[in-house]
Amino acid sequence: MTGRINLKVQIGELLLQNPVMPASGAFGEGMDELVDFNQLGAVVPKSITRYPRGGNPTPRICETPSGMINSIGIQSKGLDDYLAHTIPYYSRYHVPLIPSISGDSIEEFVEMSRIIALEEAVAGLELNISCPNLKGNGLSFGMDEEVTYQLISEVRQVTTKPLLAKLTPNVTSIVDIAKSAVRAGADSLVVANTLLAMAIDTESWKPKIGNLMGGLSGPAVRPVIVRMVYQVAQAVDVPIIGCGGIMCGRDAIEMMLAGATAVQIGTASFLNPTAMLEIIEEIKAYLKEHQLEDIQQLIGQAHSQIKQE
Amino acid sequence: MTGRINLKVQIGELLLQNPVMPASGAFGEGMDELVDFNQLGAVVPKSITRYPRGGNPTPRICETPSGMINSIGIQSKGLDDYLAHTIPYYSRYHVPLIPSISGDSIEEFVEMSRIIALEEAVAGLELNISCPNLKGNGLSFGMDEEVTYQLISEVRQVTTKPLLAKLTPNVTSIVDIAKSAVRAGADSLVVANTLLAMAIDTESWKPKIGNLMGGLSGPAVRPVIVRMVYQVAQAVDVPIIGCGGIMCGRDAIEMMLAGATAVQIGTASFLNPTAMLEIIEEIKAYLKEHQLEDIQQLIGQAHSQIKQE
Amino acid sequence: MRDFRLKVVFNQQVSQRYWHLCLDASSIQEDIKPGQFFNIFCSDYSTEPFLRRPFSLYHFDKMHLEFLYAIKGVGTKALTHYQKGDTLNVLGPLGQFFQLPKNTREILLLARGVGIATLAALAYEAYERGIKVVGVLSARTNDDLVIADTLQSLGMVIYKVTDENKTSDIENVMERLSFILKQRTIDAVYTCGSRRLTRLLQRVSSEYGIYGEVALEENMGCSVGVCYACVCQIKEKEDSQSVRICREGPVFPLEKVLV
Amino acid sequence: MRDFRLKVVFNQQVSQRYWHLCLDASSIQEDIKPGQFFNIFCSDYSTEPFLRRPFSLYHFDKMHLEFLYAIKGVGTKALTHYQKGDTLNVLGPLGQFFQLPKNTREILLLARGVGIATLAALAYEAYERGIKVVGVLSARTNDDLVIADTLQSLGMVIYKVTDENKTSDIENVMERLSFILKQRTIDAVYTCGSRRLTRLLQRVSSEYGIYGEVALEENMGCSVGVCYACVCQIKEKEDSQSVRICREGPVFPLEKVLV
Ligand SMILES: Cc1cc2nc3c(=O)[nH]c(=O)nc-3n(C[C@H](O)[C@H](O)[C@H](O)COP(=O)(O)OP(=O)(O)OC[C@H]3O[C@@H](n4cnc5c(N)ncnc54)[C@H](O)[C@@H]3O)c2cc1C
Ligand SMILES: Cc1cc2nc3c(=O)[nH]c(=O)nc-3n(C[C@H](O)[C@H](O)[C@H](O)COP(=O)(O)OP(=O)(O)OC[C@H]3O[C@@H](n4cnc5c(N)ncnc54)[C@H](O)[C@@H]3O)c2cc1C
Ligand SMILES: Cc1cc2nc3c(=O)[nH]c(=O)nc-3n(C[C@H](O)[C@H](O)[C@H](O)COP(=O)(O)O)c2cc1C
Ligand SMILES: Cc1cc2nc3c(=O)[nH]c(=O)nc-3n(C[C@H](O)[C@H](O)[C@H](O)COP(=O)(O)O)c2cc1C
Ligand code: FES
Ligand code: FES
Repeated sequence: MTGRINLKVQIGELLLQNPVMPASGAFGEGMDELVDFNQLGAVVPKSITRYPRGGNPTPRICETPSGMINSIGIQSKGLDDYLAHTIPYYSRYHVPLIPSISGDSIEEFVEMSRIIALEEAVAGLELNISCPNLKGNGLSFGMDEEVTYQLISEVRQVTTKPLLAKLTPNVTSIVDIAKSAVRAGADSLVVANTLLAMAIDTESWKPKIGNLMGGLSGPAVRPVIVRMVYQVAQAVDVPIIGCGGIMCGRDAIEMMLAGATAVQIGTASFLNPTAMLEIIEEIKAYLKEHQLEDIQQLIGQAHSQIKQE
Repeated sequence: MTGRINLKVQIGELLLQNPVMPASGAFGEGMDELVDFNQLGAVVPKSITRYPRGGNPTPRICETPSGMINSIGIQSKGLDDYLAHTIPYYSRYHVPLIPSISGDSIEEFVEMSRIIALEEAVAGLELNISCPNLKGNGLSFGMDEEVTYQLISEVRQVTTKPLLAKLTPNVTSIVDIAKSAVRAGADSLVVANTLLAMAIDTESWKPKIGNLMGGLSGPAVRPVIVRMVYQVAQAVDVPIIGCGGIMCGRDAIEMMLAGATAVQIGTASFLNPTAMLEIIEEIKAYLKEHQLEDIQQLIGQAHSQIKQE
Repeated sequence: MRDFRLKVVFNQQVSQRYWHLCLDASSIQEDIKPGQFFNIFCSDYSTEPFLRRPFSLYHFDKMHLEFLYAIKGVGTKALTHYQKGDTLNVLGPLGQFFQLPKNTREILLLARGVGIATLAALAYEAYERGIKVVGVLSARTNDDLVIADTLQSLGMVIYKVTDENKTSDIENVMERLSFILKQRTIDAVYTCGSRRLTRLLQRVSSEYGIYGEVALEENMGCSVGVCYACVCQIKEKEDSQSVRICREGPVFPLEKVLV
Repeated sequence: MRDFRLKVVFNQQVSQRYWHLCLDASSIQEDIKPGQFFNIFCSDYSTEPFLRRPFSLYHFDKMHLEFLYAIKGVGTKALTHYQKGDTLNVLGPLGQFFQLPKNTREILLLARGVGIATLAALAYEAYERGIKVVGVLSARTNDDLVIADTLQSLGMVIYKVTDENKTSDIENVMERLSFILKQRTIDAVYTCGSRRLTRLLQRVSSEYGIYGEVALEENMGCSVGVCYACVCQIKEKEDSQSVRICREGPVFPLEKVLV
């Protein structure tokens, strides 16, 4: 053993210096005072919509046991502002920039993807086909195999840059959706967005979220997401990015053992703004402690453990 | 205000003295030293299978943030033993006995329902069409509208006793399944069983559950279940029994505000064996504090709060 | 702004609902201003809360950060468990601070409940800069007005109104404000802690043509401007615009907020 | 069996990994026997663990319940935070206890790790009833064998084997057992804490035709026999049967368990 530990992972044609990146919506410019973005595996800004959008009524978040519900409604300044400000801002950093795209229709997804992918600073695109807030009663594109297929294959036509499809966990079979996304040309799958949830205040009798329902994130959901990563890893050959409830290095490692090649960190950054950097350090320390040279040695190992028996 | 508080609720033709009953699998004879079963709204023993069954490999449970995963595999002594011992045991108590039935096929559901419903001591039947443990990769009858419809309508043929369909939350649209169950003749819906989940030990690299995956329960899942109760309450007219993560009186009230007529308590009894009795007292105290005479005044109130705005 | 790990100097109950927390701030180099806040992680010792909780500074100097907080729910309850010598993770200083316009000689503070803590920081700064302070402090009970006497003892003119004395209704507060504004030359007005009082002060300040500011509250996720949980609406010409309380706020020009 | 709320008399570290917890049991009327356990809620003061944790009694009398526990993970770590005067929810006494066959005059205990705590309760009972005790106690380090000396001081014959001394391997333990069984008239054997040692003792006890018992462990949910989380396999004639460790166990006839 040379003592050098390799944290590099490959997502499509992207080589990341380490597997840790932010989850869209829980990261942005305001964090640059706290986190050196150049230490991250990649940067994923908040999802962008075609046109400016005000977002949902407040309260937009509330907490739940070991988790939180959010329904922000993708407040955004629209694509023009994104091209004028957000992309140039992130171009300063030398880690891959992966914009997250949230369209109201397949056409909007295609249009935005085409325009954003043209930007040199953009390394890949995350397609947020899973946001449970956009349409009535929590529906999303990613709930339907066919729609998922159509959306991703149309976006595939307009760019050769890596496409990451962010799936919704609010489905009967995430494996079917995952297969559909890969067939349509997704280079990687983010598993997954938030679980549709609700909390009611027992004093006011009103929902705790202005928009009634929202997405549950945080450690409460990790066991559901680990299960999905495990299932999807058995079914597809593209790299999976595990996302949901990762709070520390051990949680990231659990996700990778289940089959994730990289991880995204959301809620953890609210509790601890330097969580991402600490997770990178904890992964390193774990590898050292277990005398592993390469993070690749972890990916999907829970599967081999089972086959061996 | 008379000072008398009414806790009675109606589930189909069953009048319950209060809305609190155990969730199947987290209740049984061993608790009689701790809990006076006659204080409960109803009793729901562990799901019964047609033939004796050994259950799954250990470890069968593990804990997760604000929750636990179980994969017991419905260990059961089979129907004959159930008729010979379990039903007579519960007949001693004068609260409605609701056996939970878990078949391997529609035919088994029908056969068991017919036989068990003949027992005079049986007040109603809970159909566990949602257990994620029985079939490969966590599938269950309740994941398919058509299968749900067929199963319940066939059981409906063999008994007039109240049928409670216990739905699975692991679906894209619980509303579609709920409607299907009601169309098929279910008198009430239990919303819901556990979320399919997994946890991996970062030392051994093995799943923490012998059977790989299992069902997530406890407060972590409550926001997901509250959302489902709310959605189902908007879509169907039969009483809903809320089940998932209720730990205290306030949690039960949240579930009722979302639209549940009664609640089932599972995991809470593991942390506090007298949780059910305390929840009944806490509901009473809440009603008193809020100067409400009748628990009916709570059911579904989150819906009216929204309409008013 | 950083996530500091600060030692508790003391954390004591000062009235039935209020606690006073003092942290050792000797490690903080940053400039701190009244109206700014810290987002505090209060769950080292208990199962809840899950998220951090935001608290404005009530008082501070080079060596100490002081907070005055009211017990509301799980978060503030958890905070009471910290004792001298314990450490707390506090992220800050965050947000925009109160502005004292040039040549200000006298200001009016209108505060309700925990809003009193937020405005107290401004009162102390004004006091140090020789600016006179008049305060109308509103709360449920007299017991909730613990710091009123402290401010009074510094020579500030403090009017207390409470629900228990039935003096906190809008009409009565309106009367006091009119009285003060007629009697004195108030250069700026500040408010925090109540929508009703904010709307009232908006009317009064525009009527009298006085500069005003308000500090707002909203549930927070990140507290550093990335999650858009904490927004409110601000008038921009004809239109209204959604801004972040943690970043563009919590202090806003009084006439601009839509409450 | 009930869920008692008991005061902590003391809770102290006795070696690097082991702690000794003593609770005021004056409110308990129930009969308690060695081998039984309590399911303890250790999360009043921390975010974890979610479930209770089972611990056998190490020692008890009318006034006290004593537990000896090793720090493993979140649950046992949380337990160390309880201090004199705090209260703990303990559900019990639970499960089946050890049987001392009639006319037993000398017993052999074979324990590993935390299993030593479980067998210690039996050692004390045997001691009080004038039954001689020979113990082979195995652990990682000598430091983990804290109670070996206590038992020795009562006149019991104790053999210590440890990983650090390389004396805990099966061959060496086997040799000790053979030696003991040849030299003495052991009427019954008991084991706890290791699958390997259980299998070894099964072989030895059947070879010598001595009655034996074993106390098993498994993750528990309810601890009162309703959830079927804690099962193990027991030989029944030709067949094997699944039984609950919390109800039919944790003590089982040695020759019956499939480990
Ligand atoms: C900028 C700012 C400065 C503040 N300064 C003070 C202060 O100096 N002193 C003081 O006593 N209080 C202050 N507050 C209010 C304080 O943050 C809340 O009282 C506290 O968060 C309540 O938490 P809880 O867990 O005790 O109550 P909970 O029962 O959890 O909640 C009670 C109420 O607090 C609100 N709340 C819950 N979570 C949050 C959150 N993450 N962010 C904001 N509000 C939330 C909810 O609307 C809820 O109705 C300030 C709030 C803000 C936004
Ligand atoms: C009947 C019985 C008697 C016991 N007596 C003692 C004793 O006297 N002294 C002592 O130190 N230990 C005793 N144990 C073991 C003790 O229960 C575990 O060491 C403890 O639960 C570990 O909890 P943890 O959170 O510290 O560790 P974790 O890190 O949570 O788990 C460590 C290991 O403990 C096991 N474990 C986790 N949860 C449970 C659970 N709910 N029930 C059982 N095991 C679990 C897991 O297999 C895991 O590998 C006994 C166990 C049983 C079943
Ligand atoms: C406040 C908030 C805002 C979010 N906004 C977005 C978003 O704009 N686009 C998106 O794809 N996911 C969004 N998410 C989901 C996260 O990216 C992530 O999938 C989810 O929070 C689960 O990860 P976590 O448990 O680590 O937070 C948001 C999450 C939170 C908490
Ligand atoms: C250990 C365990 C065993 C269970 N067994 C069954 C079962 O046999 N049949 C069933 O319908 N549900 C079973 N469940 C699910 C519960 O009935 C309930 O739906 C679920 O635990 C959610 O409620 P809770 O969060 O209050 O525990 C089981 C749950 C647990 C924790
Ligand atoms: S709290 Fe996240 S933007 Fe203000
Ligand atoms: S722990 Fe529930 S049956 Fe033993």
